[in-house]
Amino acid sequence: MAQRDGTTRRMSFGQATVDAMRSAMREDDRVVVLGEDISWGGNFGQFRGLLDEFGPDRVIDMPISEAIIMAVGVGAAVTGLRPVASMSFVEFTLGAMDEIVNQAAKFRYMFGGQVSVPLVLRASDGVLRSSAGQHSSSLEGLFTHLPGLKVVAPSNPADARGLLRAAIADDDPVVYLENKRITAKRGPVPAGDHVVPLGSAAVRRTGADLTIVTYSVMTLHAEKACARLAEMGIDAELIELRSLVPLDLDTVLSSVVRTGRVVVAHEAWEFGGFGAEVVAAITGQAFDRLRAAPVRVGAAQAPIPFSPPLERAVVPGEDEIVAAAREVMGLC
Amino acid sequence: MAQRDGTTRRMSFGQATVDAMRSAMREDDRVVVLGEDISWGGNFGQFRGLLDEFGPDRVIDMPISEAIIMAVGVGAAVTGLRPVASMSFVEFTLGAMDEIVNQAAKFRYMFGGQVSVPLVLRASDGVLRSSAGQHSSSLEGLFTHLPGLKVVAPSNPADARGLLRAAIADDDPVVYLENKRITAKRGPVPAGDHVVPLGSAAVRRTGADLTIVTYSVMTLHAEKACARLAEMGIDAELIELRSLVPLDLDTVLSSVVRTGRVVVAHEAWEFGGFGAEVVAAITGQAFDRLRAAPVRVGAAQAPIPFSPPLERAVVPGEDEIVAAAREVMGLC
Amino acid sequence: MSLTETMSPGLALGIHQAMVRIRLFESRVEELFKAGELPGFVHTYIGQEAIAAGVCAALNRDDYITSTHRGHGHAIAKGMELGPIMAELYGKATGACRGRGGSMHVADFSVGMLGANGIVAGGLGIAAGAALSARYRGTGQVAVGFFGDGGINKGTFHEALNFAATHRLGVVFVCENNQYAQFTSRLRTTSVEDLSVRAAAYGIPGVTVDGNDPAATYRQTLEAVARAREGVGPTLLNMETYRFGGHYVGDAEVYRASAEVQARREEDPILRWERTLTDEGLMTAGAGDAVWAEAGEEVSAAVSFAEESPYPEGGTALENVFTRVR
Amino acid sequence: MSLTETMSPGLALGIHQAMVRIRLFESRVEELFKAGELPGFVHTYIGQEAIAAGVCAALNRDDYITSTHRGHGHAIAKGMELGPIMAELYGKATGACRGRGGSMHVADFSVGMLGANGIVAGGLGIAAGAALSARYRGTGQVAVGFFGDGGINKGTFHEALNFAATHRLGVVFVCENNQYAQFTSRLRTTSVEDLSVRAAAYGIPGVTVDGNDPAATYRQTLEAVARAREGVGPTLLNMETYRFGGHYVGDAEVYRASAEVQARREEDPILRWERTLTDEGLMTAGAGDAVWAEAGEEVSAAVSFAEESPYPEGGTALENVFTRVR
Ligand SMILES: Cc1ncc(C[n+]2csc(CCOP(=O)(O)OP(=O)(O)O)c2C)c(N)n1
Ligand SMILES: Cc1ncc(C[n+]2csc(CCOP(=O)(O)OP(=O)(O)O)c2C)c(N)n1
Ligand SMILES: [Mg+2]
Ligand SMILES: [Mg+2]
Repeated sequence: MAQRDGTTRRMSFGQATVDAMRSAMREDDRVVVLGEDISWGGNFGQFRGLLDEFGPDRVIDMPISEAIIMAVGVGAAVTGLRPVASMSFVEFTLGAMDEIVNQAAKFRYMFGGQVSVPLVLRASDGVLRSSAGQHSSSLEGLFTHLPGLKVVAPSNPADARGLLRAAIADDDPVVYLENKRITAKRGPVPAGDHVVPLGSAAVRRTGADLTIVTYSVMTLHAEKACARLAEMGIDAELIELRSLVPLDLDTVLSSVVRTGRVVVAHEAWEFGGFGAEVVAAITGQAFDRLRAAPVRVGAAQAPIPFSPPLERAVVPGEDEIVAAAREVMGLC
Repeated sequence: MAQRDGTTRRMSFGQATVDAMRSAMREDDRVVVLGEDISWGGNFGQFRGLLDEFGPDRVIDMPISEAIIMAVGVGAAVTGLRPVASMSFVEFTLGAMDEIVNQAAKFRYMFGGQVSVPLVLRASDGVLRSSAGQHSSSLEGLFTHLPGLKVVAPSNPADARGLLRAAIADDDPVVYLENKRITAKRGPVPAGDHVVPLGSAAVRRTGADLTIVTYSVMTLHAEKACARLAEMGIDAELIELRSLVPLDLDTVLSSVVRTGRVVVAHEAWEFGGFGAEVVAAITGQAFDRLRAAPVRVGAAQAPIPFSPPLERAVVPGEDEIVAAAREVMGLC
Repeated sequence: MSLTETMSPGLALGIHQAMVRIRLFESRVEELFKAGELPGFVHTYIGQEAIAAGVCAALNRDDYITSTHRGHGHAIAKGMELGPIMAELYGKATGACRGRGGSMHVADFSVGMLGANGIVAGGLGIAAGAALSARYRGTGQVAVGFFGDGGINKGTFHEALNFAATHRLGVVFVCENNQYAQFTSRLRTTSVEDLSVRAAAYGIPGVTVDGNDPAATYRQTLEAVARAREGVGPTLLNMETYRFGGHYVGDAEVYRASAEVQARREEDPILRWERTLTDEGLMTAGAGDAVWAEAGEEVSAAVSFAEESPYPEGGTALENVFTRVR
Repeated sequence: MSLTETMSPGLALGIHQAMVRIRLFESRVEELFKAGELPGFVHTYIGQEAIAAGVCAALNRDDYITSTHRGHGHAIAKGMELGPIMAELYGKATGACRGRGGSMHVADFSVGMLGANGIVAGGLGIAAGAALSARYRGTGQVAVGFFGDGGINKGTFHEALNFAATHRLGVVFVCENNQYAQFTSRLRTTSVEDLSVRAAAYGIPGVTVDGNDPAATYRQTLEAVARAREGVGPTLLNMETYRFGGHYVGDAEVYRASAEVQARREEDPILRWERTLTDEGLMTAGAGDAVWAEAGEEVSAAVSFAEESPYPEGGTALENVFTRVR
């Protein structure tokens, strides 16, 4: 975690994504960026400085026309470019769902494999200081259900960089989800040009008593929860998925068969969320090794409210993970 | 099942929905219908004859503008009407997701309860004789995840009528999903004006060995599967959810605690589908009573292909339910 | 044309009062936000007051408006009380939406304010639906859909205008053309200079209006409302204006020259209107000051109301997702 | 103006040939579908042949088109072979999309046919993206986005035209105005009579074209393509036509009078073009017959090819969801 120790640099999650964009754009001039306000760096600085280096032919300010941002991305992707499309708040993808689901995700399959759609959709999700009902959601539960889309959700600058590199290099449409609360968080990033392959989970902490499976901002909460659990004498293993599709179920299962106890946590709504898939998959593959019912942690089933005490009541964090871990350990 | 036995009439699922619309529109002149081609009955005859009785002020042919069909529905709903909006193929809702999710579903909550959104969205889903990638999906997995929407998916004419009556009478937005393969299927409908309350599952068959949980067209496959299983000496209990949100988990659990074995089946994609929620919820609530891992039946993770042998390979039916039941019984 | 030919002195002064209330409310919001008193983020209406005030002066209390992310001005002009708006911005239980909505979702259906909306152009189809409903119910109500120069490129603009025009619905589409969408000049993303030409695509009138002159915003809205009420159909009004502040409070405004902002601030619509009122003999200098003072007190009272109000209890967070649970 | 001033005799005859091939292909599709030979549902192009043939005659092989649910005519005119199209309609492994797509998703990227599309107006933004890409790559390719009179009310039409116009992209937006969207006359859902006026909203030329005259569809496309290739920007062409058959094969057509259909059928674009060619001395009666005969044989060969081809194996159903699995 040194400021600069020869092998790592410290930067924020957001800077790490800019860094990945820059490397990809230098390496391959087919990479172009489409999004609202990106000349000015985008709403979260995710594109800062790219205009200066790559110019307006590659960094294209789009009108407030989310459907056409995606459609233009598809048209460009199937004719030789590798667009990165930005939707700033993930809710705005709801205005482009036809293009994401019926076009981008299905083209390769429907056309019998004659074409690929190398397209990255970057979108910022999650709550951030009372952004209220239309600017706080986590929608990975929609994208992961729909065949033809890959979905990633990193939690730290190193993975932010490495997964964005992998997403841009991938020949298929990838939804790249960046949680708003971690955009500014800093951390070490390997100095070289590293890539984190899609579909590989990371074991963040080894432990014998239970397995916590999570991703995105919840990883940070889970790390703190693990420390608190350790003080209570509970030794949690922490797996960060990083990729949701493809899903590295092997890494999850090899932990679960040892611990027999599972908590699956995400900030998205619990009901019908991606956690349900993880729980159902684990139950299906490792039922005999489970010593207790897997417990899910997710948002309560309400639009995200504005007022801080309400937001806090709906959206889970560290406390809820600790409580779930105690529940799965039979301690409450 | 008599043609007309004094207490029931026979009609198709589609006719039953028209019948429900007609009753609702006669009873309450705030009920209006918005959709493409509905003057001519709609793509599946779901609105046949309504124009003649209720005229063009209440049966409104909409342009091919799905977003505005929903937005107009919301605007009308919050100012005193009770619109029924039609999207024919459920994939077209993808062009109206912002209006469905960010507006219709969230208004009541975001505005602090000062207004309700009594709006029904009717959409036809599922495969029907090779309708291919953009006209064959089942998307309840999206709607059920999003707070503020109620979701129903009946399988027979009686429920089609009763649930549509309940949906129109409800003060909240209800997504009413009608599978294309059952629209023409006929069955008995109670002669009086019956309502099936939202949130009540039905036990279609009692059995001791396992519980099959399903809804929509899969109910028909499951009924056949139960008959085949009975011949094999396996006594399945069959629960048809009918409503997905609100979900009648009590009825499910009271079966599962007896049988200890569960199959959850739907035509939608298995990965991240509504079945994952049902399995996760059952596992969470009745883990100690489970004798085997619940098994899911759903579509394979691919866009729905056109060619009949491929479509059959991706989309599950009776055979897959039988196989899943045998699996959960430990017979394979 | 002298002012009194187009509006009564009372109306002219009422518009002034509305503009001042909006200005002071928003200035206070800006201060409060910078001081960390308000959660979320806020988009203020400063500089655009002549639009909300002029447009809403042409409406009845039971007419409808749909608003945008920049909605406080619309809420005030349409008749919402300042207290519940301010309390909503604080996230308090006494807020207009009981603290559930915040700045981007202020609403009061009792005065026809069908909601600020965090989705650009999200209100246009809703306005069309409200107009459809009003016609069906035979109430004579009309609906105004506010949106921005950025919103004009959203597909829903097109779908809403086509539908409303086809059915000759009583809607007025008011584009608050403040030249920028977030950080991006409209000239970079929009294929036409004069946004009113887009009306031609729907066969409806499109008028470019001086959005900093309440006499103009009022008069053009009045004409459009007359067409709307009579069932002639919708109108597109392109009201040219400028936002004095950043896109949101805290915006560093790197995308526009401060000289540009300065020049535009000099055309302050409130000062301009005060000059008009004075020139026409409708307002004495002292009377103007009294309006500012009174509005200032009202805003302070709203802040006190908000500050003294309780936050909602976390335990109530799941109320009102549905009207009835089943 | 005599025909030979605007196009070479070879081109005029080539257009005729393309129209006949489409007509006979589609007639056969109709028969096959009614006989239960084809899965899915089919929308035929009969009556609109002058558009696909005239438009695609103005394009190079490497130019792009995006198509609609009614896409067979575009596919043929853009240069796809009949065999793989027909095999695709049968759902055979030798189909253009290996049986995965069917009628609504016929595509051949090698001839610039970027796909029929089951979503109304779904191809317009994709055409804009292809044009953006062509300009970026400096290839000089242009893109044509076909859509229908029903598609003109979809938000994506608006978003695509605004974007393409703002960036002066090389796109030609071709509205095949066949008067109906499914069962609904365009007059019931669209606020303007002449669809070409919608171009004004984007500051681009909009031209209404006799869509049953290939000389007109060709000439107007050629002009629009010239503007597109030179970077002047997009054009909206409103090509008036009529579909002879129902919306899909099997449509009972209760929504239009058979007299109307009959009258329109008498303006058959192919017969009309044959008269023109004969009048201008470009075609003798016998030559015309030979074209029909040859096309008929080609269609029969395509049917045989399709019939003799195997269905895909169920076990291959999960191929090509992704390019690589991780
Ligand atoms: C559908 C959608 N896309 C993007 C945004 C992010 N956003 C919020 S305000 C805004 C600019 C809106 O510009 P304009 O319509 O001109 O209104 P103004 O802010 O100038 O009042 C953008 C892009 C959004 N809220 N909704
Ligand atoms: C987004 C969307 N909405 C509705 C439909 C159903 N649909 C298929 S074709 C069609 C009519 C299209 O009319 P038009 O654009 O005029 O094309 P035409 O069929 O006349 O060639 C409709 C409504 C669809 N495919 N996609
Ligand atoms: Mg603006
Ligand atoms: Mg048409």
